[in-house]
Amino acid sequence: MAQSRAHRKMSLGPGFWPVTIALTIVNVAISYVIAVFPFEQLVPIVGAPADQIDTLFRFMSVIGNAIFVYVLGYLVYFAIVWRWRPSDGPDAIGVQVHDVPKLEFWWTVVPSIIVAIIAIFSVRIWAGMQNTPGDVLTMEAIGHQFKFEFRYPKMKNSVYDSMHVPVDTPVTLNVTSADVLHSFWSPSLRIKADMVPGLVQTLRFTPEHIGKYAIICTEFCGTQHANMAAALYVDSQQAFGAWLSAQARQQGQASAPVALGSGQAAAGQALFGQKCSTCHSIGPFNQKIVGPGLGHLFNDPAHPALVTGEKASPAAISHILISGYQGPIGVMPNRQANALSNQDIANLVAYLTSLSQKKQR
Amino acid sequence: MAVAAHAGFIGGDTHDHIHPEPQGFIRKYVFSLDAKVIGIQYMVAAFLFFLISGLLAEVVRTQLLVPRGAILSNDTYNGVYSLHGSSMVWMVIIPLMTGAFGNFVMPLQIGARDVAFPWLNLLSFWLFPVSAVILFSSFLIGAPDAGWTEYPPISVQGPAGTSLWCIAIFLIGISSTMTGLNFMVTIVKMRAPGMTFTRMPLFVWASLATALLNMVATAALSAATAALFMERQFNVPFYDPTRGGSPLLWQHMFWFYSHPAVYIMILPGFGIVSEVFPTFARKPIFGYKMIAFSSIAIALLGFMVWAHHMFTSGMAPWLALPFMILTMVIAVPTGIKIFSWLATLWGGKIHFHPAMLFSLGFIATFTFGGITGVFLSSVPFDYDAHGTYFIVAHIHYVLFGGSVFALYSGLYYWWPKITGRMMSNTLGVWHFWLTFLAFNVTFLPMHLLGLWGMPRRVAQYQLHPEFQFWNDVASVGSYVLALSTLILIYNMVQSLLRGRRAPGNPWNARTLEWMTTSPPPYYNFRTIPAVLKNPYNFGEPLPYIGLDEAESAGSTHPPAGSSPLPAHA
Amino acid sequence: MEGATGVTASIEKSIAFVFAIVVGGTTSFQLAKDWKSTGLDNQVTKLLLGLMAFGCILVILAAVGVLGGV
Amino acid sequence: MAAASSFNATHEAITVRYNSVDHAYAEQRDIRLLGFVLFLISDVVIFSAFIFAYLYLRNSVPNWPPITKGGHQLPRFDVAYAAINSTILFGSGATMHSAMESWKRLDKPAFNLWLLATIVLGIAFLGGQGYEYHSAQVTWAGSTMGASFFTLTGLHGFHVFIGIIYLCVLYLQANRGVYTGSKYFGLTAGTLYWHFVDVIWVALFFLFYLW
Repeated sequence: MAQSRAHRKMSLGPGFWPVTIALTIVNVAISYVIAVFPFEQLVPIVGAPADQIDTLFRFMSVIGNAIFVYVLGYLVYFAIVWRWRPSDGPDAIGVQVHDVPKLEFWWTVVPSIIVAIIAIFSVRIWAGMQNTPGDVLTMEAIGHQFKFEFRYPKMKNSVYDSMHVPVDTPVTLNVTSADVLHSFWSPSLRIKADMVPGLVQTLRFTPEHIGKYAIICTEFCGTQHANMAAALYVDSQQAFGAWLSAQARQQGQASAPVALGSGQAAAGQALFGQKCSTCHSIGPFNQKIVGPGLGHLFNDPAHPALVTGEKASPAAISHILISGYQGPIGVMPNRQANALSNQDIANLVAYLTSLSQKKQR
Repeated sequence: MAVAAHAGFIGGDTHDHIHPEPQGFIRKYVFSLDAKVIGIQYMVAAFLFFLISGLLAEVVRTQLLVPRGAILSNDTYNGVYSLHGSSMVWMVIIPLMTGAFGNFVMPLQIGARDVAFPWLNLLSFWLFPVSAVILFSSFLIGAPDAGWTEYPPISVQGPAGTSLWCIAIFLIGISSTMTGLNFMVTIVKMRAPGMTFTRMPLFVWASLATALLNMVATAALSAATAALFMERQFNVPFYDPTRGGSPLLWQHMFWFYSHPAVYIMILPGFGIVSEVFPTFARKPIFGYKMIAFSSIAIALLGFMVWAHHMFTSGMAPWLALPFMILTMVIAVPTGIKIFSWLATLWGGKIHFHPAMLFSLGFIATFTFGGITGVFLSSVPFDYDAHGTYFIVAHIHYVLFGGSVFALYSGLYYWWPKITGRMMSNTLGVWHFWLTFLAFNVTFLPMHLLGLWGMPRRVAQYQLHPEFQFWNDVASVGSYVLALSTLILIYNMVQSLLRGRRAPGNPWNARTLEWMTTSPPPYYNFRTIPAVLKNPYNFGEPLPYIGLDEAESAGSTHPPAGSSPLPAHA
Repeated sequence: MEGATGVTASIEKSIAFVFAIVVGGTTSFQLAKDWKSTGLDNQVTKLLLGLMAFGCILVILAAVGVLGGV
Repeated sequence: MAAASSFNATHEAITVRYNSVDHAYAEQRDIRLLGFVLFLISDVVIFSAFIFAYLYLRNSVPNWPPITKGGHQLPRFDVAYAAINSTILFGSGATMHSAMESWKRLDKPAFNLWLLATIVLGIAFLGGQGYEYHSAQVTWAGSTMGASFFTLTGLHGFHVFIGIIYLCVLYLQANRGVYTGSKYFGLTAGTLYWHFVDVIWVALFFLFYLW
């Protein structure tokens, strides 16, 4: 008792109030910087609810920064001011204070209020995200190893690797997965949902700014997880309409038979470099990257038949390119996934055939 | 003194030790029953694994030097970071926190001769290197690649080593459960006479809270890994959605353990800091009861927040809210601790020993990590940051900036007690500053990278070459971090070889472990002392009676004009 | 396994009913006798005996068809 | 002086604590008992985790028993048979309790009889389980129902098996005079363990057969 009374009479220590004022000034300055920091220029935003999440982030950053600056500031200041000096003698002890109940009360209550405010703010934004009105465009995103598939209503076939949405239109995106866990994230949307096989999750957003944005898989999904990405295009209403009809035209064309004779080996080689070489080498069958090497399709003793068991022939190769492959060796996406037109397929077949012939000579 | 005459009666003598002192090398140092030896065994083994997993971390940082990935194939890289995470959590931090310091310090601090079940303790320890060897040997048959969380279904299809991962984690889980049980009984039943709960040192309080978590939560991990193993090896459907299972089931079971596990990894660290601060500030710990109470509060709340790791996973959306609010509530007891430590500094006579420096650094980095933790608990923000490098940054701020800094602090603090030798303070100070700076250089940029769009667990970022600069900064920081560890190793080696002999109580500390020789004798205390008061009242006589005079020589307080604290660096 | 039907099931249920009455009665009697005992082991034993008596009630309910009927 | 009076109080408490002749055994017994109860609690958590898995899997499909890919619904487990088997296990709990009471009354022959009865009933239960496994129409790897059923009842059966071995050891030890007077912690632990195994079955019986 006597001790604590004595302590009450003591000052808070040299420089306590100036330091407090200085820390407060630093805090205000940093808060201002946080408030005006153009974060949306580093990672551009698509539209709601990204703007609200940025506001929440700014708000929490201001509070978190204030707490951190005070804690760190007093830590350094106390450590300097109350350091032991040789003149104190080896047995010097500090002020023997055990408790200041009032202080402890306040530093329990004030943080409780602060987290309550953050919680209320978060819940409000969360509730707003649940109630976005209007399902003007409802579409699906499906995760595959290692591609994003997008399905639009009224469109027969899926689109791979790029997602187009019209500006100023509320989008309801149902996400799921065809194989393992993936996650649909666009840093510019500020929201994500795991793509879980057998489960559909819904993301709602309203794009407001025309442009191209990134879509990234953030849940580990296998060897090529790092390269699983897609592009999100926010188009003007007209451009979106044009894109839709172009898709419909392309899909109509895709159902026509492939004219194998029209293939150009040189064009096929360029295409192979873009689309195939991440998984296939042009070495012998056993020179695998993900799938087998394709350089000796017709004459490799390790490769008497295609992985499908058929004898290698231009028609059989084009069949694999069209339908994809799923079996003990692995998975190869189909033509939609690889965005291959009829001409592309013909070119690739011509190129692969020419490789084997070169080796034979 | 009359008190001394009672001593033999009060505590009994060395003959009432639980088991007789073993003879022979094997029984003394290999299959020892002595908690102190087991603690040192934990320390040596876990430090070795720390170096191995640290090396794996350097491999990760080297790979990410260039966008296409510098040295490894994607598959190898996935194995490397998975083993880095798994072994840092289960083979390094948890064994060091509970196994090493818990075993060495806790029985001494409560004035016991050993833990309650020495044989169980022996078994707990030997399961640990066995499981570590199993874990690391998974590299030979294809290391697990789905990270330390091993989410199915990818882990069900994963490389053969994933099954070894299941076995290793199952075994270390059993070991943790047994340690928790052992410590719980030890602390509840074996305190020295007079040591009421409110007279226990704060490290003991932290160990008690940790023991509760270890005992209850770890059992859930054992069940989850057993089920994953059965699914992989015997095709039993638990997690595979095509056969009626649920991937989310694993996430619930895994996080029901692994969230409390973060508190298993940090609560003993809180205890260490709470011991170091009073000793080197020469002040009682501020708000003893609140710190002790908040440890228990954190442990209990820790059971109720696991699903905050699953906001984006596909739970019923409204479920996120209670988990968010409970998670934020944990910030309050944690804040109480931080403010209490700050208040302990106020009015002190602070000695900048390396142990103190690491505790001060702990406050700085852990507060930062705690604040980003509150950010992440906010559901809308988590929708953005989940699964990115922001998470990587956060977890390293709390597990490296928190747990490992606390472990370093404890190492410098108890090293003389454990080895009987003093370490070089100068090297310790260098070690601290290099570690502290390099740590921040390594992990601070990761917050930015995460929000910018870099997901975690990527072997390449060739789609975003603009991430390269900050990745390179982080990698350079990590190399300096590795170098700083070499200073620590050199310091330990030179201390063991030619360090000054440590007195029983080199820091004039007041908890019981300093009231015996350094290193302590086999039986800890010749006579078990009786405890009269809370240990942290500097300026008062020591609150122990019945201590053996020879053992505690030089530690009665204050020894006028003798053994000053070590000079400043 | 598919439940036995008809007469077999009735006989099985009658046996279970009688057994459960006997065991449940014994357990309840033992519980009543130990009711005032103290100490950690006895407290735990009482809790477990109580739950076992509850198990017998479940069996009785199953035998008379209140629970477990399809 | 405050310190002196507090010392006297402490001193008295210590005197009481060490007054009993058998205090060392009593203390060891308390320590082991607490440890054993905590072990049972952590065992409860393991069962709870698997039960949680069962409830979760059950809750994630519209029908239970689940419908297989072929479109036919799996059969329910046989309640009547399991009810008899349950009473056998519960009965073994009652005999175990009687054995312990006989021991406390120093009635060695009754103790032996009750303990043997417990062992026989335990074996009978395991046999019944074995028959049920043998004639089961679901398989461990075939469905989530089979997975949770065989995992949980298998884990429980393993506990019963360990319990039977433990009881046999206790029988031998008790008749070799390992336990005397008030020093019979092994028997206390065995009883607690056996009751615990019975009570776990209450939960499993309800979850798999009655619900």
